[in-house]
Amino acid sequence: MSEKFHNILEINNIYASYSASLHKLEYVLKDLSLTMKPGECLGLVGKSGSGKTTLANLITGFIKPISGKILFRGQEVQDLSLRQRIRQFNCGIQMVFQDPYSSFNPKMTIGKQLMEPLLIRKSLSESEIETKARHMLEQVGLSADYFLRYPHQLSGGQLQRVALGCALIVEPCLLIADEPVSSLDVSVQAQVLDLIIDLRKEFKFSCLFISHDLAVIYHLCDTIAVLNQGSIVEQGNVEKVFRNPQNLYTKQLISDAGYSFSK
Amino acid sequence: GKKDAEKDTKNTEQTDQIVSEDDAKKDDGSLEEQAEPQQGGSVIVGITQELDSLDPYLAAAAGTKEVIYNFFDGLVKLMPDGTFEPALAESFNFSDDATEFTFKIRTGVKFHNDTELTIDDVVYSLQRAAGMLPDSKAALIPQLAIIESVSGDAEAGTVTVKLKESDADFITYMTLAIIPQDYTEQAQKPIGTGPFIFTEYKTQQHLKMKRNADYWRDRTAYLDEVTFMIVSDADAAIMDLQEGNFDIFPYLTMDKAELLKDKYDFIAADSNMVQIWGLNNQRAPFDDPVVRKALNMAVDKQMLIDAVTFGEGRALESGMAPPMQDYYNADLASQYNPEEAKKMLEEAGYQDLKIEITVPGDYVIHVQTAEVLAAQLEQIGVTAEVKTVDWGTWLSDVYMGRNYDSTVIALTFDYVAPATVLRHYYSKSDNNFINFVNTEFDELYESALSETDHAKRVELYHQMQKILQDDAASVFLQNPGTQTAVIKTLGGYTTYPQYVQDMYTVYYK
Amino acid sequence: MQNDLTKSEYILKVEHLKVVSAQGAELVRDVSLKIKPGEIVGLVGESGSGKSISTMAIAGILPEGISIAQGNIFFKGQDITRITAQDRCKINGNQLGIIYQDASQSLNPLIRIGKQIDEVLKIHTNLNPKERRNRVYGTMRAVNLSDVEKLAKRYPHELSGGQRQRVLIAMAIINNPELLIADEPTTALDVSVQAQIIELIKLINFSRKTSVLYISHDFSTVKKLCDRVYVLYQGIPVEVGATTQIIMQPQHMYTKLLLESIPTPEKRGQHLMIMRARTKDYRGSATNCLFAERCPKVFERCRQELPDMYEMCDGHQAACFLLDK
Amino acid sequence: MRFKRKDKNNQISFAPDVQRAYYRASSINKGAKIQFRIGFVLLAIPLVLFLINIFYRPYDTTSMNMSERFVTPDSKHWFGTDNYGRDIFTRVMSGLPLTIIISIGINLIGCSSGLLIGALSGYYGGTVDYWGNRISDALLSIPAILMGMLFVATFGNGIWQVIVALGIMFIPSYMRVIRSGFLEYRQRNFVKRLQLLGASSGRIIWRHLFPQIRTRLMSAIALGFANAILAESSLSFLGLGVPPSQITWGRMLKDAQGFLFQAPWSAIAPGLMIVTLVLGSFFISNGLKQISQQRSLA
Amino acid sequence: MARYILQKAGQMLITLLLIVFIVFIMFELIPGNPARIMLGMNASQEQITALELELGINEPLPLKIKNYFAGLIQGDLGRSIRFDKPVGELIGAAAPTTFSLAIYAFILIIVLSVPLALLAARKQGSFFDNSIRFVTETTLAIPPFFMAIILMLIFRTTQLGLSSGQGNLASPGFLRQFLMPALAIALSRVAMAMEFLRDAIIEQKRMFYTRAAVGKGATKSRILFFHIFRNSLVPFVTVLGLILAEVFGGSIIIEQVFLLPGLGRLLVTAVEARDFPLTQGIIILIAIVVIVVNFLVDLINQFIDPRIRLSDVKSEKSNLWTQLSYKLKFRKDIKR
Ligand SMILES: Nc1ncnc2c1ncn2[C@@H]1O[C@H](COP(=O)(O)OP(=O)(O)OP(=O)(O)O)[C@@H](O)[C@H]1O
Ligand SMILES: Nc1ncnc2c1ncn2[C@@H]1O[C@H](COP(=O)(O)OP(=O)(O)OP(=O)(O)O)[C@@H](O)[C@H]1O
Ligand SMILES: [Mg+2]
Ligand SMILES: [Mg+2]
Repeated sequence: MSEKFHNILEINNIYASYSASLHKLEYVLKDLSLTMKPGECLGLVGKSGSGKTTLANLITGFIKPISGKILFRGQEVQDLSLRQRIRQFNCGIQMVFQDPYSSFNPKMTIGKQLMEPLLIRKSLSESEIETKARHMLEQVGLSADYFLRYPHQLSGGQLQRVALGCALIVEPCLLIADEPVSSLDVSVQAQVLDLIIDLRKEFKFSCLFISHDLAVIYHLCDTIAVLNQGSIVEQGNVEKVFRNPQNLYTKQLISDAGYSFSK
Repeated sequence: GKKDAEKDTKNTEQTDQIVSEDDAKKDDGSLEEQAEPQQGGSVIVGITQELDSLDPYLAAAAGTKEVIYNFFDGLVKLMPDGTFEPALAESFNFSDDATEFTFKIRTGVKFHNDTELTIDDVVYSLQRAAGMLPDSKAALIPQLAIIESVSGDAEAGTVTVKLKESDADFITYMTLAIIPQDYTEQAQKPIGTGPFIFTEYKTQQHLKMKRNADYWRDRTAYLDEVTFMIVSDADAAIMDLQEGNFDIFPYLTMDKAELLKDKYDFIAADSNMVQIWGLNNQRAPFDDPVVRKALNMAVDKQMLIDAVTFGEGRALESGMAPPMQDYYNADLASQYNPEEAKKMLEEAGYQDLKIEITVPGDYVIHVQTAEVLAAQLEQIGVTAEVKTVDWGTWLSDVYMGRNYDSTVIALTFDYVAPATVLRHYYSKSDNNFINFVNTEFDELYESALSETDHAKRVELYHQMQKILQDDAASVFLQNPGTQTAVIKTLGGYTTYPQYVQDMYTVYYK
Repeated sequence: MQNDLTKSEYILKVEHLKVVSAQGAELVRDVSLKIKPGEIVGLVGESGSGKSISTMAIAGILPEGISIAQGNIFFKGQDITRITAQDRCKINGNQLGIIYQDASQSLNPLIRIGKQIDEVLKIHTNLNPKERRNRVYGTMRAVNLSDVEKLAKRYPHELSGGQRQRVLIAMAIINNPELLIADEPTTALDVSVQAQIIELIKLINFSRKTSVLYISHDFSTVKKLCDRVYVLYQGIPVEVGATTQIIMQPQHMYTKLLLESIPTPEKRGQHLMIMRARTKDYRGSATNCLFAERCPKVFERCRQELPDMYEMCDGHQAACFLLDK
Repeated sequence: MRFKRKDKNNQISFAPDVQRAYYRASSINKGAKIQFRIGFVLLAIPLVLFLINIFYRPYDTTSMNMSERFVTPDSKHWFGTDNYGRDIFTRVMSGLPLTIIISIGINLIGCSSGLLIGALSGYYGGTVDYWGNRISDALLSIPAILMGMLFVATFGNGIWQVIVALGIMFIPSYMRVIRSGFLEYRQRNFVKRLQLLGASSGRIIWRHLFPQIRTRLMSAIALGFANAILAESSLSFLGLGVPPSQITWGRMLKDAQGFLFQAPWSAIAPGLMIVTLVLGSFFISNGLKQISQQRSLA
Repeated sequence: MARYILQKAGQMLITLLLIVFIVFIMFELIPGNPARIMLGMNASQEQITALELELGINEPLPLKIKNYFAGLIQGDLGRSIRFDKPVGELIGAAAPTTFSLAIYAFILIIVLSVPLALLAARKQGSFFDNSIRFVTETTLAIPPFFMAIILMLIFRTTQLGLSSGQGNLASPGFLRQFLMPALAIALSRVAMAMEFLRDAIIEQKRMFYTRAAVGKGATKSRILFFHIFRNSLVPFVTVLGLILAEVFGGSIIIEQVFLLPGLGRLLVTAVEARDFPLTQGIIILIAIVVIVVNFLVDLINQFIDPRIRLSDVKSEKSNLWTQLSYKLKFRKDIKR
């Protein structure tokens, strides 16, 4: 990776809205700025409806901002369509969603779906792709007999692991995880978190981790960004922010979660 | 050969029988007529066509004409036996070369709007129909296009019509409705001098008329009110017929008579139809007279009549229909001989002949005829594919475009003029849709038009019919008889050689 | 009422409850639990362990094809497993209030929420409309909903998740029930709302002396709220005890591992998981320790017998052969 | 079916969350099976008749026999004879293939065009969807008779004219089924995931979205098959059906209408055949519908 | 709301334009000359030319379309060729019959299907459920015209009794007179309506909030009427709307069989006569009915289910125009 850019992702003064009518334009995101260094894991917290998913969609290109700039690897991408971004960055951004069940084609085996990303790009032969996919399945901690199973035969945690595999098989430089563990129960959540820690060591991707669970963020992330009413109110090193929150809203959030760093 | 002869005699016998049966019925009718006609009452008549314009000159559909007939009188009136009697004209006479006709107009006749019939009205009517009014674009009644001038003489009470060329049939056209001058609402509320007065018309539902109490003849109509109910077809109305809800229902087939004979009398009438299997004379293989002849011999007309019209039809051997009285050439013999037909085709080198019969699907009788024909042709090794098209398409593709193999259709005539039937075979005619070309026929046709002597005309027409048979212009099938159901309490229903529903003569017994 | 209470010491006593589906799968295998008046009892267990099904069995609203195969449920001394629909109507909503797991699915989307809360009063009391309205508003305020007049006229989809959950709570407590069952009332809500709802349940328990059965898969909230906890694994309680006992000294291997998989500040960046992942969902009847396949300390006996509850000290019990010394 | 994944020792090998759907589904499944069974039995009746007809045909279907017209049903003519003395039983037996060919043709056209329009408007939404909907609205407002007449009048009446005309009329309903399915699934996260991976729209539509609606579509096709038979008979009633030389049940029924009082049996045989075939398809469609419902729960 | 109506009106206009063009093109393609059809076989070429001139049917297509729209804007649907009457008048005469019949049949459908659906949904898969469904599906499987004829035969209804009546809701004895045709229309559709309602009720029964209502202590009947029934109405109303639009368009076959002077029969006559203005007029009316009924269904559904938003704003999102205007609007916002 040639480091021509300082930040892998840089978002400057972004505005975004869903409403079609000009007369009552409601901004979901207002004047939002955010930076992310290569290799960093950024935790994004915020209340439900504060615009976390919207931000993720902006970065991936599913929706376009009304104004503002998004720089990915030093290049402006806010005006590029999804297709153009893919052409330019070659699947540079991948995403893992909250609901593991809707993230998979229910009529296709897990193996096929793991192979699909590589099949789309047609760079390898089919047998090579299959070995790669099987290897990836192993890496996410599932035995080979899951290769031929259908999504409904897997539990949520297992599916979420496959989803990680699907995203990482194309070797993205940025992974966006939109509440990947929120729908899982504690023990399964622990499995997925462990997996992410392992995979990050191996693949060295940057990660935007969205969650409303501060404990998870604290466990996993290097830096944290707090989203409130459409803009980032605080961003910084996780430890620092948790120990010494500057923003009132952040303080409230941390005390609600019951974090007390008396040390 | 022998078999044929037998069959032949059978056929003629049968026709005779039918004729005699008819006579018997007519006798019955006259017997019943002695039963005292009652004044008053109302009847419901079923008709199977939507009406179009009610203006007698603009009305195009036959179904409309037969209804509005009751509102109007012509200068002459067609009688059941095909002769003409003076009506609004007290008398008429014409020049020997049949180019000038003079009518003496009856006085004291009133239109439904209480104005009196004048010479001007008659002149106006004729001029309007002939397209001679200043604002008219063409003759509304095409047969009248030959009128050169119409002049009225108020003093003498006469109207004189001059023709561009002689036309012996001209008098038949003078059944033309006479309408009041400058009345503009004829299309909505027709006004004439007829025995019935228009009262109400609702599209898709009914047309109602009431008795004209001021009628000029010695008696008014018997019935007080007549309603013509519009139904989509006889099959759909069968339930009502069984319940006796209609008093009169024309154009039924014989099989229905079986079902309804408890409640209805059935009055048979010759229809003014010549059903033919028209062969496109310019298309292979029908351009070969041998093929046409063979096909003529292959068709068992009696079986066809049995199957389609339930025996109520007369097999034809040429293009004229029996109701044309003298003009009909009854001497032509049947040619049915399938073995011979098969042989002829084989000898001429036609093997596995495949032909197409295009029929208007709206007319069940033609479709069924085509089906029966196809079945009969199968026996002489000809495969016929029946193709149905809708009426509008048939008219433009088959009739006008002449783009077809063969078709089954009935040629009808609005006037009892033999020329209107045989016109279809005159090579210069627009209506020669079978593309028949025979110079001899053309000559005969032209001379018959100007011939005023009845006997000579009859002879000419007989010759023409012979040519049609000999040359196998097409396959002439039948003159289908139609049945009119008349409820048993009614009497006096009269049939004419023309499509009309004359309510003037109908009465309650 | 007083009579009923004196008759039995427990407001709710479930004995050997077994719930099966039409196909014969055992969804709840052998659940026994007791709740004293005024007590808050927690029921913890992973997803699919049969928490919600047990609740439905208590309320008599099991879905089609699922039925109680065995066991009794005593509500204030009365066995309510086989009572008529009419008797059931008298208990539900009146003496027994339930907060359902999924608030968005538990409210009729076509009825204004005011009306839905009001319905409980309409069924069980004969107050006049005005009194009812006042009480509805009062209860809504009691659950910390603001601007209640306006809110009452809204439809469920017009509320936020937190508001919906509170509406459900209002619905459950409006008739001052003696027992409140709260089935994971805080999952799917964000942290700040979660904290508020926990406070609210505490308050209700405190002010109205309502017993609470609090169901969750998350120890962090249970810790704050409950007096006693039952840990459920695959339809069988594996450990019971006072909350502090269980959190401080978990005895069953499952409880231990479960507690360890919660991310805490101390474990930042380290692996959480020692417990093997569950691969199969076994729904036949239990003949051995169901946790055996995942237990790091499994030994022969675990695979052959079903362990009983072993009591350690007052009320702290666990079903593990390791305790059978 | 798919959901039989319960082995002997009662092990079900999938996750608890999904199990819920399974239990719900398996109770419906029983109903679906019954529906299929009835459906196939009903469909088998005309089919068996047709098979018999291939090997044994008691009478000729076309040759006419005036002496035996309107024979009431007896041991010689099981369903009697028609107005030309043709054996109705024989004709009914041989009427099956054309009836089915027409029905299949109609659905082929309706389904393939509906699939194209529906898939595009469901997947792309927006302007494409807007125009897709306008076209289907317009088609819905145009009566089938006009369409039938257009084709029959322009090209004469034949089998393919009927097929094309009715096929066009069948487009909107297919379009709706497919569009709603695509609308539902294109919002799923897996589509988003594929888009992020750079999958082409064609690939997503065909390889990923289409399989999702396959059962639903099959149910619609079974229903469409039944409706096409009915539509063909209605068109025949209006005189726009197949030509008289071709035997379909709709045509036979129409022909029998004229003799309903003399020979009611001539209508009963083709009528019954239509009802059996259509009812059979209905049942199969219902069965498929249930399966697709239970799938969508999973 | 106003916005929604405007949007719907726009859609309607576009659909109408599309339909008018389709019909124009169809009439260009269909062979058949209205003048010849009216005058019949015996007419001469001159006569036909004269009539064509009179009717103005030989004009080139663009001119025809132009004239038609010019008339349409003034609310003039033209003059029927076949009947020689203004199209508006003809439609005005035929529509009441069709509409009254449609409403009658519609009421029958509701009256029959609601109780049946409730009974069938009581226990899914029960004998009663299955037999009701079998019977209704059988009615659906019978070709409509055959069904009409069978009904006529069974009840020995005659058509004259029908068509002699004034044929609309206002006339006395309408209910008795029109029972058979209305039933013939209704029967095949009862199955459809019932099936939808039944499925919806069964689905609602499975919903968790229904069980939650039991948890409140509500009685069975209360749950059925207060919770289940209302919630199942949306699909039912939608299918009823479809049915209503369909029968409002005139049931050609039923009108043909029962000889009713309605739009369907008028349409058949019009098409057979290649009566272009009349056909166009009827189809425009049918289209308007379809669209208006759709609109009503949306409105009612929104009333029943507040979650349904009238204007589906989201689908317009990708519209380029909105994208552009965002930017414009945004500039303004910034400056403020
Ligand atoms: N497709 C959409 N159309 C219109 N509004 C939307 C759409 N998606 C989201 N919104 C609105 O935008 C706002 C932000 O939504 P978003 O999904 O980004 O929140 P979030 O932080 O991801 O919430 P959660 O934690 O619940 O996932 C919300 O108010 C939501 O109602
Ligand atoms: N309607 C149902 N039909 C059949 N089985 C069901 C149904 N609902 C739940 N189950 C099964 O019953 C078991 C227990 O489910 P239950 O809902 O009680 O779990 P839970 O402990 O509440 O889980 P969660 O934490 O996810 O709410 C699961 O295996 C589940 O698959
Ligand atoms: Mg989100
Ligand atoms: Mg639960």
